Amino acid sequence: MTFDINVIFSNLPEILSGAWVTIVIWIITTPAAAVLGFLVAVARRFGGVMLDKAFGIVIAVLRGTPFLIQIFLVYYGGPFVGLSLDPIPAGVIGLSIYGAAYFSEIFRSGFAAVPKGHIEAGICVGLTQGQIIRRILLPEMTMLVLPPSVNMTVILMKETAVLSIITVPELTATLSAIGSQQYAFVEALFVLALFYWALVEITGWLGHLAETKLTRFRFFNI
Amino acid sequence: ADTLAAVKAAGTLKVGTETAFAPFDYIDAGEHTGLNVDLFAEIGKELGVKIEWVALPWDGVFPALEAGKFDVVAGPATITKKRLERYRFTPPIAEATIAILKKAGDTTISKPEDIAGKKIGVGKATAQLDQLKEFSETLPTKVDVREYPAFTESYADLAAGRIAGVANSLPNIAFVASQRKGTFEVVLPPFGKKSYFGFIGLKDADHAPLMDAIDAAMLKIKADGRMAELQKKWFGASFDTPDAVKDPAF
Amino acid sequence: MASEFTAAAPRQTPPMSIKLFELLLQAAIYTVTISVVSILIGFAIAIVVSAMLLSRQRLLALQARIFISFFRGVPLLVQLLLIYNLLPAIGINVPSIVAAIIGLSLCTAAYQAENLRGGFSSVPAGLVESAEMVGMTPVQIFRRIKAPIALRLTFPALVNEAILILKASSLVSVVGVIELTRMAQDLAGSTFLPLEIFASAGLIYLVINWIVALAGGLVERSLPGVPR
Amino acid sequence: MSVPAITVKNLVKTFGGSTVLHGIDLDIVQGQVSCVIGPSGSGKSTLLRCMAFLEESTKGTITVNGEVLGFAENAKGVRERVPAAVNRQIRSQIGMVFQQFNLWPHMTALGNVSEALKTVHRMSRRDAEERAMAQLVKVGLEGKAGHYPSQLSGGQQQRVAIARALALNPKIMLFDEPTSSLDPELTGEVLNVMRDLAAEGMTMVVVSHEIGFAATVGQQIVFLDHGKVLFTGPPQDVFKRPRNPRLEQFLDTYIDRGASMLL
Amino acid sequence: MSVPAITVKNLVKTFGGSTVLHGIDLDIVQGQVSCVIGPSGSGKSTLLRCMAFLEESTKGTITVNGEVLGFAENAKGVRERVPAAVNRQIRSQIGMVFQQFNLWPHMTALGNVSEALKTVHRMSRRDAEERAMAQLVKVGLEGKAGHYPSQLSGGQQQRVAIARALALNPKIMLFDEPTSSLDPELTGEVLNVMRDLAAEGMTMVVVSHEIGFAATVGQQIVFLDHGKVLFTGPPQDVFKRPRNPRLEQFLDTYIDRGASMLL
Ligand SMILES: Nc1ncnc2c1ncn2[C@@H]1O[C@H](COP(=O)(O)OP(=O)(O)OP(=O)(O)O)[C@@H](O)[C@H]1O
Ligand SMILES: Nc1ncnc2c1ncn2[C@@H]1O[C@H](COP(=O)(O)OP(=O)(O)OP(=O)(O)O)[C@@H](O)[C@H]1O
Ligand SMILES: [Mg+2]
Ligand SMILES: [Mg+2]
Repeated sequence: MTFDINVIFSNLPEILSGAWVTIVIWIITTPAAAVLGFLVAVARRFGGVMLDKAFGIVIAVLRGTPFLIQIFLVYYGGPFVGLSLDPIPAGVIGLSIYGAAYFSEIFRSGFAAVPKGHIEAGICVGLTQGQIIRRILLPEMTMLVLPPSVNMTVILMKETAVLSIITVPELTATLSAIGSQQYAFVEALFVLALFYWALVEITGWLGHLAETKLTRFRFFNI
Repeated sequence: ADTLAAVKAAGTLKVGTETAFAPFDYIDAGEHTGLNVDLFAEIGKELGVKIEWVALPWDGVFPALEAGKFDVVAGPATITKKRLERYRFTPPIAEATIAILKKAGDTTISKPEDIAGKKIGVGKATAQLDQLKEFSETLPTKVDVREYPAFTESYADLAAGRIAGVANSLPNIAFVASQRKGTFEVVLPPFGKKSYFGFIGLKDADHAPLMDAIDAAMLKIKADGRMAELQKKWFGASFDTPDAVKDPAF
Repeated sequence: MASEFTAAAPRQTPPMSIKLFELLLQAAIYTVTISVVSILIGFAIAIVVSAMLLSRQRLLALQARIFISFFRGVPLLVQLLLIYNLLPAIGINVPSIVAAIIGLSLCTAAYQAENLRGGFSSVPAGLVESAEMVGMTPVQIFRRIKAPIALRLTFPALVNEAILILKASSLVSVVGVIELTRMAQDLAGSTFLPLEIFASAGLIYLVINWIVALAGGLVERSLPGVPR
Repeated sequence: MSVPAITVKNLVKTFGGSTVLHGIDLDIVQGQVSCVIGPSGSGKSTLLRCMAFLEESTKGTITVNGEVLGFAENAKGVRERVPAAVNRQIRSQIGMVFQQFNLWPHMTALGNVSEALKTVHRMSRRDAEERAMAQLVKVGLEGKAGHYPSQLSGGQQQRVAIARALALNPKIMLFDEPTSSLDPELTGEVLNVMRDLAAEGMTMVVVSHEIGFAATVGQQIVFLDHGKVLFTGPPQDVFKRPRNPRLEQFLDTYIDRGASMLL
Repeated sequence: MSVPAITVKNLVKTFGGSTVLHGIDLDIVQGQVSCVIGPSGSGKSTLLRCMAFLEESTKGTITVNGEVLGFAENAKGVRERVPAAVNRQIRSQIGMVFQQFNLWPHMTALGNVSEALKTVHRMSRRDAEERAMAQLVKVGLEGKAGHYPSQLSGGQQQRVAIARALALNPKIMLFDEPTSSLDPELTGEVLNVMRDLAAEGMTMVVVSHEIGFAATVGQQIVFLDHGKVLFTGPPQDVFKRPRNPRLEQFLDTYIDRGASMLL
């Protein structure tokens, strides 16, 4: 098998700039998606039946179709209806909304897991809805919600690769360009795997750290 | 081991390809078709073997070639200097010289030089990109080059009006224009240095006899006029191609 | 020569829409089959892996961590290429569709195992103690007490992952399976109608996933309530 | 009997078909301790939870200090939801101790008690914790302030729950079996605390199985059976002249046991 | 006094630095009812949980019917973990009712009671449910068999927990405040059930705050305070001639309250 490590070194500047774009988009997108998803989950839980149903449909559409197709339609179809966005803003906004749909479901499961009595206790001492969410629901559901959230963070990182289709010069695009220019496909995939693996490991490690920090208490009963 | 012997023994030549490269290789109404299919059918006859197609996305083609999932890659790809360093190319099967695709009825572009200062789309990391850039240098105002992950997206953006044209090899865009008559038009003539499409194989000793045999078969097909016939069928015209490209322009 | 090109290639206009949509639907059968099988196998693996993760035996937990590190960390595309291209090198020849299922199952198992771990850790200790006291074996406790509760707690996240895998199955074209996305790309590459074709493919994905989400919702509501 | 702090009118509560409260009418007098007794499953907790609007009633109204809580009902029986802000305002006068305590597992004992002082009453962290600590001292838990609920014994959890409710100085307190997990000593202490509160004019509703406790501390006894009020009156009436046969039967076992103590 | 069913020897339990049980020595006699009383936080639940090896002791041994449970300890104090299978076998003779009930929320009352019969005792579904139903009838819950724990009142939950433990016919029962949420009537009934069990020779350890209850049903009273056993003996000795000043003080409030009942 042809494996020429020099291909990587001779293209290092491009690879690094691609990696940088990937990381920046990912780091903006994930928190945005999480916050947006959280707000949607709150709206669905506390905002009445109509809001719940409406968001249910939006989420079904966002989750139901591949991000590739969504971003393709928005970016290339957008101009036909007068919506012309630049690649990176389009990518960041699109990916945040897409991720929010998944995050909202994760938070929904978290809300449902907190014993009703704990919320009632909050109501009885006069906490407002916002305070109950912030001070009781969020911390209590941490253990349940963190692992899937880390999963989602990882998935969003990998979804950034899709943005190459709207000409965002992120890492996957850069590497596949190097691959097809010099036909160094194997080397390109190797770097790609290594890079994503490293980022995922760091994410997973941060997730564990957060877990041990945030879930020191024990559930003593339901 | 000698791959040619293995292929002959098995009676099948496995060919890897991507089926999204019309008119060379594509799915028409569910049928795998294109120049590649016809040409390899002839090559198979010459070698006395059957052809077995393995369709993969382009990302997967070369890892699979290296892993021995098939013997040769149909593609085709533009023969370039860098690619020759890693892989071996067959004799050219068509010209890959570049031309412009524009929106139908766009009167601002009537010859290649008119793209000066305009936004022109091209596939990222393609041989066509290099050609377009070189051509752009010769113009009074440079071309605003937009790179796309694949040509499909650039056509979509041309239709969406984000760009004024797409630069790609003439056989490809001629086919695009013929398929979407009211939408696209080809700007003639082609420009830039001549380049050629070829099929791809491995360089190692094991594959040398096989590649030599394929080369010989293709030259025979070319010599007796079958190649020109196929080119006419698929491109509407035949090309004058060299027997081998040892020193490409790019 | 040049002028001939505009009139060139008089390919018959394909019997468009209907035929194309049919092709997409046929490809969608692969998408559904491969995904559903992978999700089921992956889920079974995930339960074992998540149990290992929470095991008090360090070695088991470590093995599970490595499993997750690899199958969650390395892009699915690369995993598939490895399975498809490297397994034959060590003498195991797998057909495309099997390679696709192996790849997807292992990948989803890694994600699902993490989801389930969160669920298992959220099962109140007292419920396990009361199960121990009635004499259940660890396996019985796992099957009858921990798993149903964890499943109920993590269900929405599990459905999320199932839907993600359905979509990630588009990557299996890299091992030679022509599923929905690949078919859409092929058709877009020959008809040059990418917007229309991708929109149709999107619609098919939407319908499939809608069914998954609806089924998920039904199951979720039918699970006996855990939270008080 | 003076102004009622809570008026329950024709309260009906059904859970998916089965009726748990069958039209309860009840006045909780301002500044008095009312004890609700009755067999298990008779609807005591449900009644208390309706009084705090934790449970939506099916019919009837609850009035707290003259204001309608939860659902208003006109003469024709048409119900209308009271605005959430009003409910919150009314509820801020009510404190509640739950049968299952419902402590927040992610906060220490001190955190549980000081939480509302900080977030609702906007006290500084320092002040809130000082006041919370004072409450914990009152229930004998100064040594356990830093423990999480999972690290506390049953009785300690119950006392944290009591401290949490009392720290807010509510005008009305609803206790659901506040001494179920307490030993006799502590029960006595809690009883003293409640006596003091009563003397200060706090209105209290106490669900209790301990009839002795009810008799000592209560000024009004409410006997609930199968979702109906079978008796209301001062404790003397309950114990001296039980007239309701069901109540008599209910108390019999108790008197048996009380006697057995002296064996 | 005959064979001890459970022998506790020099049991020490610390939770991260603070010692909760300071070297407990105790014999639970076969076929007797032993009542553990003591103030909140004195270590009663912890002692019970150690007896069932739900809590790993820090030092000392627990012997059940002659077999060592949890950790064996040699003369030099070196401890060794007993194989899990052995522990499980020993534990299968012990039933436990938890202070917090610990009912499984995803199973109905009937499911909770029949679960172990099906999975552990390998009874057919039909037989298991029949037997479970019989137990539910005994605790007066035939009408609630299909309810989930979240749909049960506190006392109903507690009764399900009792039924769940008794359905398995254990040789030894550990009760942690089995009547805390029960009204006097039910307390009387549970007491009767326990009397019957005692008559059939079941060994029982009961943690209870209800001294009257302890006195009536118990043949041995264990008074725990601050993690130490301050008194063991028959109930007569406790109530007739209290000699330990701490015990006397502990009981005082109770007697006060008992008296107040008669007001
Ligand atoms: N969510 C529910 N669904 C169905 N039935 C319920 C629900 N909650 C309570 N019940 C029923 O309502 C009745 C009254 O319950 P409640 O908790 O008010 O009783 P209680 O008087 O407090 O009893 P205890 O003294 O045992 O706590 C019980 O029979 C219970 O089974
Ligand atoms: N996990 C833990 N970490 C630290 N301290 C603990 C833990 N569990 C229990 N304790 C402490 O051990 C002591 C004894 O607790 P235990 O539950 O045995 O008391 P108890 O006698 O059952 O009291 P109650 O009658 O209130 O139930 C308590 O002071 C409690 O705070
Ligand atoms: Mg109750
Ligand atoms: Mg206890």
